[in-house]
Amino acid sequence: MIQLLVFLPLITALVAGLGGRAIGHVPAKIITTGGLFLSAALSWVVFSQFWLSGAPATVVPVLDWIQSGDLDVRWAFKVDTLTAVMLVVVTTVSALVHLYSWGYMEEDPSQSRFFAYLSLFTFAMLMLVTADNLVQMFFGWEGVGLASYLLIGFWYHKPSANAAAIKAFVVNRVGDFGFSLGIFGTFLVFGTVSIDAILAAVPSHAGQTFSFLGQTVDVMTCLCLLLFVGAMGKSAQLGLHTWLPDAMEGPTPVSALIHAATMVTAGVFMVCRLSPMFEASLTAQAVVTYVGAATALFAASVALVQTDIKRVIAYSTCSQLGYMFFAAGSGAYGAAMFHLFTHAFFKALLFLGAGSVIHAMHHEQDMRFYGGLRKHIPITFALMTVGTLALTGFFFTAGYYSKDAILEAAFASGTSHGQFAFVVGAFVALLTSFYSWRLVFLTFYGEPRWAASEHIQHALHHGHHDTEDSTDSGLEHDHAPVAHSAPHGTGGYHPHESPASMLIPLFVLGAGALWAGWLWHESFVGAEHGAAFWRGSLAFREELMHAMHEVPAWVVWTPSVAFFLGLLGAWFAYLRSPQLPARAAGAIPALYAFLTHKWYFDELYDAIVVRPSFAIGRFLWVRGDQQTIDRFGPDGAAAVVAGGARAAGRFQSGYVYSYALVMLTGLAAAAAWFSIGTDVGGQ
Amino acid sequence: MIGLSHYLVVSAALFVLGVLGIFINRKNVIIILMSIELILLAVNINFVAFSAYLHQVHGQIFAMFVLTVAAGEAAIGLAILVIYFRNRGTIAVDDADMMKG
Amino acid sequence: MTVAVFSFYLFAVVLITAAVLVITSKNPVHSVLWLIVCFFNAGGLFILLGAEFLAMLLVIVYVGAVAVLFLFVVMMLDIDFATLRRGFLSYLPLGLVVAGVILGEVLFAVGSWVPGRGVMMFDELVSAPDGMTNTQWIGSVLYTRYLFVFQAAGLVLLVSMIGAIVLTHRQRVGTKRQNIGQQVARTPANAVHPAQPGIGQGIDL
Amino acid sequence: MPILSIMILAPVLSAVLLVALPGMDARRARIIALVTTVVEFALGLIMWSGYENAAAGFQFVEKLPLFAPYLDWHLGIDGIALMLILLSVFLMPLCILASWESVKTRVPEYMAAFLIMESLMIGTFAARDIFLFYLFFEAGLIPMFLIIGIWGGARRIYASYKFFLYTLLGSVLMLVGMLYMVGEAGSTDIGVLSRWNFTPEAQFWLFLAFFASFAVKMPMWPVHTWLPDAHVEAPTAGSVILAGVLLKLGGYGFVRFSLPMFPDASAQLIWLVLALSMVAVVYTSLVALVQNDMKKLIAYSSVAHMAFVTAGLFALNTQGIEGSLVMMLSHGLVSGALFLCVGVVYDRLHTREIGRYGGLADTMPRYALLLLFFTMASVGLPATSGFVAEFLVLLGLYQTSTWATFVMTTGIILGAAYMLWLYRRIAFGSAAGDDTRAMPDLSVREIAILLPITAAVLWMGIYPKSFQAPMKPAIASIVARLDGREMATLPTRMTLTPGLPVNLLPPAAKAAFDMPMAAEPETHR
Amino acid sequence: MNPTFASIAIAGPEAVLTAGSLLALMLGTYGGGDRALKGLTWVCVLILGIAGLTLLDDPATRQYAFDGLYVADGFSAFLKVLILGSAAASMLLALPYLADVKTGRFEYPVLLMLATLGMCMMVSANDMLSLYIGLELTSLASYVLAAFHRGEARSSEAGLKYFVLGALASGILLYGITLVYGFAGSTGFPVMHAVLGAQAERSLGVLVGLVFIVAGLAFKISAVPFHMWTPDVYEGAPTPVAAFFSAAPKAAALGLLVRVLVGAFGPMQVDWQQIVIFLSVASMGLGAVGAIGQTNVKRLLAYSSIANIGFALVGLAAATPQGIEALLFYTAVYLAMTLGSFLVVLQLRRADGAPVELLSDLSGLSKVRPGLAAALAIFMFSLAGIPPLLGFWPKFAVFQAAVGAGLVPLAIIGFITSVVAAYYYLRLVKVMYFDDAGVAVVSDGGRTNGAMIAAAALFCSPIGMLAITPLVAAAGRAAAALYVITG
Repeated sequence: MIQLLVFLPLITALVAGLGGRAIGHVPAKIITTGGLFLSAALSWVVFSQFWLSGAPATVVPVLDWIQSGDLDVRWAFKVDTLTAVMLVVVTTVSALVHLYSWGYMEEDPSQSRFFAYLSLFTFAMLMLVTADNLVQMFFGWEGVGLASYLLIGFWYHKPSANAAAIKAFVVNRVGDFGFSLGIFGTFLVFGTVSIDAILAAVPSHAGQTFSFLGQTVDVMTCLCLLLFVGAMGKSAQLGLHTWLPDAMEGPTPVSALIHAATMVTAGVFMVCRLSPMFEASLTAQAVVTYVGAATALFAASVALVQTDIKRVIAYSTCSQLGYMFFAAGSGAYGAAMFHLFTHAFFKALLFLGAGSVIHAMHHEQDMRFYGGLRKHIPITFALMTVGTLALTGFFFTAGYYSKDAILEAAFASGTSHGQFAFVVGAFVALLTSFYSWRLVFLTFYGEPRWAASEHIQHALHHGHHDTEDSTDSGLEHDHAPVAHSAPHGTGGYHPHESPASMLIPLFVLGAGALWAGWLWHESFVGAEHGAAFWRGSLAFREELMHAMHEVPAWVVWTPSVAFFLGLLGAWFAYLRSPQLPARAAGAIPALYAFLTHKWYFDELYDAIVVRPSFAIGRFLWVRGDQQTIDRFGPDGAAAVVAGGARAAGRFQSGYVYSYALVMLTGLAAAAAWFSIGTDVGGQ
Repeated sequence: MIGLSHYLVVSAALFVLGVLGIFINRKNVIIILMSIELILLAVNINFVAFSAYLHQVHGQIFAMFVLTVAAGEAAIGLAILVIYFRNRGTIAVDDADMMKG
Repeated sequence: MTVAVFSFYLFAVVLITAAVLVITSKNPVHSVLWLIVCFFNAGGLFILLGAEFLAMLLVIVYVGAVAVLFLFVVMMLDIDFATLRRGFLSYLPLGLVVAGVILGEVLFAVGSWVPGRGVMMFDELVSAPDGMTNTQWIGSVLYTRYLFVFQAAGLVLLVSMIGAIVLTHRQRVGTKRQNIGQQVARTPANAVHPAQPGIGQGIDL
Repeated sequence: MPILSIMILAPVLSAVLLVALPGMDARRARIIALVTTVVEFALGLIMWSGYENAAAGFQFVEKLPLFAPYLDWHLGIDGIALMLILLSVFLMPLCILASWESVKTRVPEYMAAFLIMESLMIGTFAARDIFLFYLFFEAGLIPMFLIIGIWGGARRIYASYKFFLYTLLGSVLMLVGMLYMVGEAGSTDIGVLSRWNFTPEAQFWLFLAFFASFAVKMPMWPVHTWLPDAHVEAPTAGSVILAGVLLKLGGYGFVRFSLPMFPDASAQLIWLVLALSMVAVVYTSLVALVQNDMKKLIAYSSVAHMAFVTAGLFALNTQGIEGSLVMMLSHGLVSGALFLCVGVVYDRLHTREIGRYGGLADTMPRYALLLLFFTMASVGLPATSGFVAEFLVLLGLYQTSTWATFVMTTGIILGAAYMLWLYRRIAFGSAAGDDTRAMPDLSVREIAILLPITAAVLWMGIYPKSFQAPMKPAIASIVARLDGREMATLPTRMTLTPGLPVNLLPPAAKAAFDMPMAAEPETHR
Repeated sequence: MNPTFASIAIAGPEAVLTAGSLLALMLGTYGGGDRALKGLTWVCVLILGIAGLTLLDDPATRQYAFDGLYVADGFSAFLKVLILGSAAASMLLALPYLADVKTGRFEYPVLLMLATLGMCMMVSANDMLSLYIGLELTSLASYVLAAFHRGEARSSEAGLKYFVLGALASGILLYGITLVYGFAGSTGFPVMHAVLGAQAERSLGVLVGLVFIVAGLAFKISAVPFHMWTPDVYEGAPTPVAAFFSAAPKAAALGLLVRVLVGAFGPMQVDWQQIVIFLSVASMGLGAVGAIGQTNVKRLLAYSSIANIGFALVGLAAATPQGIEALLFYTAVYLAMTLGSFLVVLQLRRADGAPVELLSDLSGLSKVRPGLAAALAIFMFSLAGIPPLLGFWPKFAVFQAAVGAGLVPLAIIGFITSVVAAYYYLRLVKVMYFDDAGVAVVSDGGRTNGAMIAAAALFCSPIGMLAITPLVAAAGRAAAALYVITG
């Protein structure tokens, strides 16, 4: 069953990708979507086995892979509760996104390729979550990276999309750099890459030291941190986050699937999967917590000022991933997974909802050109609101349970980094609420401001809606703002609601956003049921879960207060006195610029990594290869020889007396050699 | 008392003069040919002197053959010189540089 | 004995002086003449060494043949002696250095002359064994022990003869010579050469 | 059946026929060459099927004292040689096919040169006599020189000379070393020499002599500059052979000679090799990043990949060596394929300048897909052969030096950067001109060239066991030979301290940890 | 038997050649003169063949003749085979050329044969006297041959230069001989060996004498710095003569040098090794470097011969039987390579009928005459010492000997210079194969030359490697013979 579940997407991807041209779009879409729904159904079966009937964890071997010396890596599927949770998340969201894309990608000329990529991604993600060993996990890890690269760059005519795709891949490679070193180190220490074997051996290696880059370091800390670098890359944590906002260049369903629900959570999954290792190193946990908290704060602060609807959600994702990490760092792996689980629903919902908005607004993504859309696309509006409620943690929505659990766990962990994370988390909750509602208000309330959008203008002038081709318009048309826009906003444009294929997934996800938390919170983070649910598939600290439920009341209420404050603030700033944000930005321009420039990370990286790389490369090529190595090496030798040839030619003057002179000089020199150099004695 | 070394010194001087004659001279090939004769003369003096002091005839025989060969050599050398002159109208050493490098 | 010493120095000094003049004379004719002086004095030295036969040979062969040959060539080649004078000494310094070094080495070598172990080296000159004259002594071995080289020397002379002829012998254009080979090889077929010259054209003979 | 001799001599005979038979035209020459190479491949497969994976030592051994007293006609293969021979005979028909239309002048000679090249490559790998090896090793220069010089690009003369003289200079030192070794050991048999214990000092010099040759052949930094020139100027198939097989001769040489014959020196000099490899990876990757010529970019990437090979070999452990060998096979396939891909577009547009392309994903979708695949294989995506290789190399290297691993691993980042940058500029965006837009997609012939490589790359990536299994006994014997040699003290040997946390160690021992390892004389064995 | 007759029997080749050359001279003079050149040449080749046949019953032991002036042993026999063979080839290859440039004079084969006789005497010399006479016989004939194209200024200039410098070299050689004679009391090699062997210390006089002798002989093999005549003479002399110069006299002079150094100066090995090493290094280096700028094929081949002599001397520098064996092997292969190269050059004419001399005349040859181009490419790669061409193996052999004798640095230098030398050999290949056809080249030359080219190319090609075993065995026997009394 698990084989079918995992390989079905691969098979459908190959069929659709290689044969898409031959069989046509619709069959390709049917095959891929059908395959995914089948996988999703199977996933739910697997999940229910673990959830309801407590099936044992199993490992299903498939094939030998790499064997060399002590190293023995096999293709194998590890199925336990953690995997089952991820299977459900991945296949469900993926299936829904496939369905959604029927509508969203309706008119794209290469949609079968798109579906193939989606399925390919799903396959890679499934390989990742079912990995029995670190190498196979790495395979999935890179596979999702590849799919992400392909999907971000799906519209490869757009230079920005290409750049974003490369950026995503390369930044992820930086993470993989750490991950690989982690794997190598793990193999060195444990002599195996099998996850089960590693986790079983963790206690015997705790506290050991080894030498790394000349430093003597604690084994577990070092390994965990190296692996965590990989997680940071994939999960866009602070420092390696820069690719995620740019990844929004991809089609929106991709953002929902990859850059919200599944791939970016792989880092969290990895930390949870290897949680016994992290448990063995306090330092590593602290680092995870701090990084997570910092990311949460950073992303939320940047999200405050973004104007692109997808970017707001992307930063939100980044921020929520920070939550998951600091939950894991605080020891509440269950809570991290729980948030991952619920987040998948509501963030996918938000993205797909945003997609629906964008679809309606003819691919305009800038919220400044939205406004008043709730009357035109009411279903989308409703579901977006549901998603926002869940994200911001309104009572009894999915986000309410998971975020509360995280904050309480952080508070309850009793460590200083946990406390810190709690404070940051609470503040971030406030920010989250603010920017999320800001998004809703800007989009769906107020007056329409569409006319200034050139996408809309384009649609109006060319008289066609809903073409994905219009993404090209940015290239083909002048970006200058349209001068003759109607003052009262609509410009005569009539957005309309998305087709059913797009709305159905929204409904399903909306249901998840509303009730997934309520339904499963006992299993994921309940002190009693939790251990039975996870059954050792992650480090489940029961005492922490108990402590979590006994935190002071103000701690419990903090997120809700933050929710309301944020909501209020957003209402005040964007509905009641809409001129306020501009004035605020004018009042503190430095902070505003700092935020709009995303803390200057891109500029910094560009200045210290990207441009120097090219400059050094050019320097090495010209100065190194051409002007040093070649000049003093082969070309230099050739020049020396040529000089010798000229000198020899000069001696060969053609004059017989000079020839005689050379001969006699040679004779004299040889005789002198013996006269002087030899100890000659008579008899 | 005249000893072996006296002859050897004379011969050495003659040899070096012959050598010198070859590259001191830039204008006339004939003098080069004569210098060669000087060298061979020096050789012969050596042979004869050694022969005498070793009380052997071998050196003298050798010197005799050197004389013979030198005569032949001179003939060939002059023949070459003649055709060279015919071709070029000069026997200056400086002009013999058609081939170099 | 003093006569011998005196003669040696006389011959030696004249020899060296003449050799210097051979290579420095501006006129090649003078050089040839100085060369003849050298040969005579070398012959004198040979006589002092008891090698009369060689001394005679030197005078007869060299003075009589070789030097005359030189002279002949010098006179025959119509050389413009005036142009030959230019740039005479420009090469001297380097040449002198090298020559000086060689001279030094050779003198150094002969200065400490000792024969090899087991080689009899006499301090004084002795005459040929068994009362033979120098010429007899040479004659006694030349056609026996040295037959091989003697014959080979003949070949050397043959080669130089052939060489000189090959190089310098010219068949002058316009002189009629008898070619026996051609005459013998002549056949009726190549004797008659029928030709049908066109109007106004000659025949090429 | 003397299958190795047949494999070596058959192409030569065929080549002689090509140039000697009267009335040979281009079409016939192509067909004869193709048939010959396909037959060679079939023979290679027969050999593979007949090869006993588990058996140690050499198989298919042939020995004839044809050239006494200097050398014997002594052939035989172990798993390593088998795999490299298979690589050669696999690539060869593809090269012939790749030149099918692009080479128009002097076709019989061209095909003959390639056939001779094939014979020499097989000979190099199959030689069991050290001088026979040298013979084949060096002889390869001649056909390659002619291939570059006659059928090459604009600067072909410079490139062919540089290639020839550079590699020749490298290998003459090795020859001196070989002469010495044979003088010492009194045998030209590689097997005997591999077991011979030279004195450490002799090993040191011999190692350097061999290193000079193999480093140039690899090529290692800083003697790599001939490679970009040679690649750029060579015709497509020439580049394929150069990158696919000829570069492997250096690595093969290290495995066959340096490691088993000079184990002590190898262990002592790993710092040298690792340092050069580290520099090479970073240096050439950065240089590759700024190239505007496709072939040059791939050539520089080859240098970086070869640095992985050397680093893996000199990890001196099973994983490292095995990884290096897989890397050699993998790189042979992948870079060969990349050069073939360049050749495909070069045939259409006659320029290698990257800026002249663009948007091929639109105009040549099948091409773009295959190019993407090979790009990813080059980058080392798991499930392609490149990953298995890189992973094993780095894993092995990690046990020897973390510093080296740390630096080398940055290669995977940079590699991704330059390869994707290349891919983006060629395949993405929009066409640079009308001529670019008008380029037709892959023909059946071109697909037939690239698909087998694709299959092989995937096979090697997913189930590398088929390729690794024959090599294992040979690698085991090399590792056994290296076992226990006194290794140079690297600043960062990876050593695991026993169970005690460092803060529980006695102060003295703790101090020892803080000291730079280089100061400790050879405590790490 | 009369000792003289016995001696003549031992000196079979010389006797045949003497009689033969006189016969040929007669035939030439009275039998049709220059028109009979072709027939006369074949007669001479036949005589050389007969001379070679007399070597067949050469007994394994060493034999002296003419009161110890002459020696016949395996060493001399080996070299005589090479000399006679290459002399015969040199005669034949000249035929089309001489006919073409209208200097087809019957003296050419006669002089060549006399020179060959001198060379045979050289390699059989057992005394400085016979050495000198043999050497001069060869030299005088060579001077004449160099100037043979007497109507051409370059030829006569070549003859003049060759003569002047050759005479100087002879003088130096003789002066050295006198010094050694005075020391050893004899010019016979065995006596010299014995006297020098009995010596505890080294006498400066003998050392200087040794230096002079080696210098004189080095001129004949054109080892640097006594090589200066070589490029000019090769360029100026008629091409077949240059071919001859590059072949047989080199073998003879090398053999002579070996014989003198090992046979006479064996006890002074330490000293002459140093000189030989110097000569070898200098020759290899200058031969390689000097050729680079050349545009004339003959000049280029002249430098090539200098370099090759340097490589051959590496074997002598090793001063072991193995080294001598390698030197002989080297010489044998070198003769084939150089004669082959000259043969190809001789085979070609420019469109205007002039002989090919410049490198640029060969441009694009591979398209016009693929067979000849391939042959020349084989010779070039072989001269460059690229395996598997046969030319690699003698290099290999000499360096093996050098390494065996502990001269590793010499081997390294040698190999590096061989790389430099490869540059200009490659240039010829480049001109023929990479460049576009320049001046049209036509082929002219008899079928004999074509057959010789084919044979030489086959010999130098990898197939020639099958000849390694017998050739090396013969060279080994020859080298061993040299060491019979001295060893």
